[in-house]
Amino acid sequence: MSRVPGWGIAMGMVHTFVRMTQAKRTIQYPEQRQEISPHHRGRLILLYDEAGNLKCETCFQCAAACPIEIIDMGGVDTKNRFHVHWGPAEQYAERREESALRRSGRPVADRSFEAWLPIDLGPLEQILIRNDYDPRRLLTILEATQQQYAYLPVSALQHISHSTGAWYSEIYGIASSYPNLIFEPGRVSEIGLCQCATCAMLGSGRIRDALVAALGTDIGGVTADGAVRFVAADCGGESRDEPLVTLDGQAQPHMTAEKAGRLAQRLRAKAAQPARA
Amino acid sequence: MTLAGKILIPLLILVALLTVLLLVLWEVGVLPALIGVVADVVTSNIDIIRFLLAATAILLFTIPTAFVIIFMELKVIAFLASRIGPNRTGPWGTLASVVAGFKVLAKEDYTPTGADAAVFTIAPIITYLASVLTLLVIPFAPGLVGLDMNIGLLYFFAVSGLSVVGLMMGGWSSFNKYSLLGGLRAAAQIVSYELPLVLAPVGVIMLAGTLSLNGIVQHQAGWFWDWYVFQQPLAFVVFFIAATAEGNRTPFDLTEADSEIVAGFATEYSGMRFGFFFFAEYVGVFVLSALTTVLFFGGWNSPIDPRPILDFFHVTINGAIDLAGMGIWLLWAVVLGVPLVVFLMTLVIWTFKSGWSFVKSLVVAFVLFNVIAAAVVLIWAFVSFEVVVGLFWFMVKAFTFAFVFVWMRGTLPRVRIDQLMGFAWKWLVEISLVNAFVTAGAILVVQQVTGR
Amino acid sequence: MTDAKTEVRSLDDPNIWVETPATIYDAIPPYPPRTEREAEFYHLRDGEMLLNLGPQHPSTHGVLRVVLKVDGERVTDLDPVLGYLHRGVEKLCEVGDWHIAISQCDPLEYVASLFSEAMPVMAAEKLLDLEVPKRAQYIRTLVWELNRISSHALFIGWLALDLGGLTPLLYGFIERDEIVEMLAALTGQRMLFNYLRIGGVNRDLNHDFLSRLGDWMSRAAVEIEQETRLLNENEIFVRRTRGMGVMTPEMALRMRVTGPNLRAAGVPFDVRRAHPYAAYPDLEFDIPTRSEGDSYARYMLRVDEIRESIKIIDQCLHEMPDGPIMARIPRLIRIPPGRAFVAVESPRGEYACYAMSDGSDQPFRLRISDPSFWNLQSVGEMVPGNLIADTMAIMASLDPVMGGVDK
Amino acid sequence: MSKLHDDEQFEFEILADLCGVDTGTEMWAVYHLWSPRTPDWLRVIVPGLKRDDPRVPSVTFIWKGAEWPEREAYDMFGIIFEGNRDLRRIYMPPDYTSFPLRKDFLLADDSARSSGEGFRHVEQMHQPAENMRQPVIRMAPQLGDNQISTLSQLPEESEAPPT
Repeated sequence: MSRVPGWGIAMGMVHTFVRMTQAKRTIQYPEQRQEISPHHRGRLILLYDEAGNLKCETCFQCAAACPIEIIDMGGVDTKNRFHVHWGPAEQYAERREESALRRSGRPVADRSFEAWLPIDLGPLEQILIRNDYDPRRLLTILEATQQQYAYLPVSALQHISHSTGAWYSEIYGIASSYPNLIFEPGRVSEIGLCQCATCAMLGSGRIRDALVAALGTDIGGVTADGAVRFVAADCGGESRDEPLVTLDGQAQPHMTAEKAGRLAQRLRAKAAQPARA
Repeated sequence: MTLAGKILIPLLILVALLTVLLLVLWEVGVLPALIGVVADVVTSNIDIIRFLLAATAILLFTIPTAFVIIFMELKVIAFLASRIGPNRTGPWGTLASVVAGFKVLAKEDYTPTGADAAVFTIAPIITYLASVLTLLVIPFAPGLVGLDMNIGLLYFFAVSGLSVVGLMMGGWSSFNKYSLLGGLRAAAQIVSYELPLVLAPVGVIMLAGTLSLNGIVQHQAGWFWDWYVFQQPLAFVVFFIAATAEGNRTPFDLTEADSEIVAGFATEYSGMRFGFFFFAEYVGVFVLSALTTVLFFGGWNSPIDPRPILDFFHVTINGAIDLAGMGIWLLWAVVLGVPLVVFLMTLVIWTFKSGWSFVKSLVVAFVLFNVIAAAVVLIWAFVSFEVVVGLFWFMVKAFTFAFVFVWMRGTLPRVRIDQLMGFAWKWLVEISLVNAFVTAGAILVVQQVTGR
Repeated sequence: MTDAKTEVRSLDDPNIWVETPATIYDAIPPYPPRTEREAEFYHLRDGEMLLNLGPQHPSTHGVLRVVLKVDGERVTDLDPVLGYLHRGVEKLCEVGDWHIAISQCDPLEYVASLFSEAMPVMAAEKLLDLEVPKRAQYIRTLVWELNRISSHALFIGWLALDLGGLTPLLYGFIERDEIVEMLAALTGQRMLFNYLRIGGVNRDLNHDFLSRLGDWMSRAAVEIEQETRLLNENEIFVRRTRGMGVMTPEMALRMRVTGPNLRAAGVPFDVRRAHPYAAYPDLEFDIPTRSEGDSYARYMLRVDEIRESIKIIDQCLHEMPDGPIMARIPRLIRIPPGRAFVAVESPRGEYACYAMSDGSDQPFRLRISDPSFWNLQSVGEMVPGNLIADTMAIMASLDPVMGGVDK
Repeated sequence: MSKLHDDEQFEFEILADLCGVDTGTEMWAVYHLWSPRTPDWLRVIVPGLKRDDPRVPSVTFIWKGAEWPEREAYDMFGIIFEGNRDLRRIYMPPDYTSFPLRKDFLLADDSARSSGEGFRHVEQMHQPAENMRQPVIRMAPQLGDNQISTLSQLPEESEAPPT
């Protein structure tokens, strides 16, 4: 550049021309392969040592270090049943606290396994007999179980699927599609209030103020003790004679401001005392 | 009945009927009269028909050249960056650009919602025609020129100026801020580089005395130092820079500067419309390199003038062989001679290559025979016909310039828009004007001295 | 505001785009301006146009949207919009434990991920006040410098590509591929290495790595000269970068630009010298600084830094001590409560991290301050007044990596 | 803060880092200062910002470069920096209502701290657009004699005559 204005450009062109004549750097992929070093950790594989047994003593280090926590470990026991020793983050998060304790051999109650603990299936048997084990009446059976055990324990669901013959996943699908059927104890009930123009004229504003006073949060919030959630429902605009107030999805007839307040207090009180059975 | 069947059967019936009809007409005497009428219509306005033929020939000729240049660009840029470039589609990757052409044909070309459709569709056609029609005037070989107009150079600049209109229309009509910017940049750049592009060859025109490109090339006959580049070096440099800017090639490719304004005027285009823009650019590269060879590097003149050497050796070459005279011998050669030679070659190959089966060596021999025969014919044509020699040298020079265009694209970064403008107006126009005056003065001085 | 909509409608309101099919889509957001800066930016004087250098633009390094207020070709004002790559790394680090924090921080500065990986590692070591063995310190320095060279090689390629040159990028990638293949032999990954551990390094040097390093070192200096010779004296490149985005030292400090961009403005500040860490105290190398402060100075400075790094690697290899590569720490570490502020000199600047621990094995707060985040701010200061083409030159010379900016 | 910056005895001209911290009970604003010449550094913590309305004077008049970190602290914690001309959300969409990095903003899988039901505990729900339909549940068909009242209709409720 110092000497002649075009010099830098010319030297650049010469350089590329020289590079053009030199050896190329690409390799023909399917025919020639780039030698990947043996230490490459790209492949997520379970290693076997030369004697053929597994090079893993389930120390869960990889599950601990995995940022997206997708590594879970399972094995097949002697009776050929598949067991998952570790689950996604929820179980992992709780278990990590006591992992040293667990490995110390002392029996430790594991909160997240409570869902699998066996329960007394007597009352469930009665419900099934009343519905004569008919898989087509699953919803009634599930609601009765919920009534009985205050939630749907996994062993209850398994027993229903064994006895009625319906698939476990199908039962789970039905149960999970209804908000009033829940899978863990200490359930959260839900009050919905519609605020569209028609309901507003019919008095949903007053009901809302009552509910806010009773529950302590506005729409979308949860009460401090986590018992009741206040959500926005939607009547879809069809002509009605009173505002739509839903409890766990079920519309409540003839709802006024003070009745809503009393309902809220009752729900919070009910949640405070322990669930039956 | 397969699809082909559905088409072929009726076709065959039609052909049979037609032949019968023609025979009947021939007997009746109507057909010869008809042919007579057509003949004198053609003879009366021969040049219009010649123009139409030339135009279609040019249009058909540009497609393969565009493919060749696109492939060359892909390969050369890869080689510059020490990469291998396309080598999978077709032998050694040669079909890469053809496949790209079909892909562009197959793609759906939609019109964006806000664009005004009429202008949007016509823009690429204008750009493509502008760059293609300029080939009509370029003399490829002594006889081989589309239309030898005596104002060839003027026609060339006029038509290539039209491509700006296409770019502007494309940029304006595709309802996208980036393409608007691209269109405006195109207008500014090409218009302001039109001036040096036209002014630079003024020296050449004065030297050659005619505007017709054929005349210019004939004036550059003889050894390579008779070419105008040695008499007009400055004009060549200015012309070459202006040509890169005219064809939107790096370092002046601001109209579709992909790092600044996405794809410039061609942002909203897809499918065959984009194909037209794409081909227009590469035909433009070929046209500009062809023009540089015609104006400065003596078009189809070979660097060495063979005549004095031949006279020295008293060798006269008239390669014309009248095939008709051979008569029956020609028939024998084709029917018996060719298979005989091929059979001999298979024997030779088969004995050396014991591993191969007979059939394989036969095929190899046949291919080898074809290659040799083609080589012989080419050399014979090269020696005996003036046209083939001219065409060969023209193509060699044109493609070296195309290579230089592509080489620059691989190496140089892009210039900024105001530097581009400043360079054109502050430097190129002045140099070309000075060059024109200097050559005029030189011609006058030479005339005084030699008194011609 | 010419056509400001009065009522608040959220951007993901589906019918927002239906009602204006024919009207011109403009970059003016449908909600009223929230601050006076936004109001003043979206108020268009006559002759001005809002141009979206959108997330899909070819020359933004990653996903960055810059709204340019353009008068013809000249940029009068610009407003970068971030958040396209935001994945809440700090929140994720607070959920997982310290080991997960390391691999969470890898994709932050993905071009030189060893530096962003060093953040949780060094912060934890400082909180545990753990003494990392000498060999691990040297290996870390060696690997950092290799990563710096590969990142700078890419920088040269991107800068040239943004100015239109095609081949420097491919030369840069050839250079980088060699280094990355070498690091793959050592760390096991080509890009997101996940190689550093709290208290040391994951794997010791092995033959495969050392042979490739030796082979590369023998011709490294020559190749770097060749790469940069193509651009150093190229008139067009120099004309495009000389005098672009000039920064005076005071302005650089005020705009809090870091790393090579700061040193290009004339402030000789380098974390490796100011707050030495790992093996840097006992290595002698000088800090290249330039005073012009424009894009060309930033480019030349990074070329000098590559030469410096080659010298550092040489010294590291010669003085590599033996010994363990990992300090003795229990598998489930609970960091004692405390606060630590750690900084590393990454290819783009000072990569800092402020870590707080509350005694459990999850970090209480892991604040990561990425150099590209600070560097990108100065774009708003330097670009107005130049042409659109220059915004590319200036942004490329700052070398932002959007993974780090958006965290 | 300006005294630290300009006073030649301290010479803290480089703002190494500026971030917000939520300690569960209150908010902090933490500044780290470096000086380009001497190897010493300083950490300035502004504790005691109330959780519902954290306010801190801005430092953008000293360092113009502090604008984005302050925007980020506002976006993540809700700390309002008075004097910052451009205090708007930097990462989150403009109509995002809650502040993600606060301790009470719990991720679904942060079950180590969340109360177990794993719901995203957002202070104010998005203003749901009018046309977002909430699913209205159809009642299961009642079954003749052994009708089982679902849990939703509480016993006291059904006894009281419908007024």
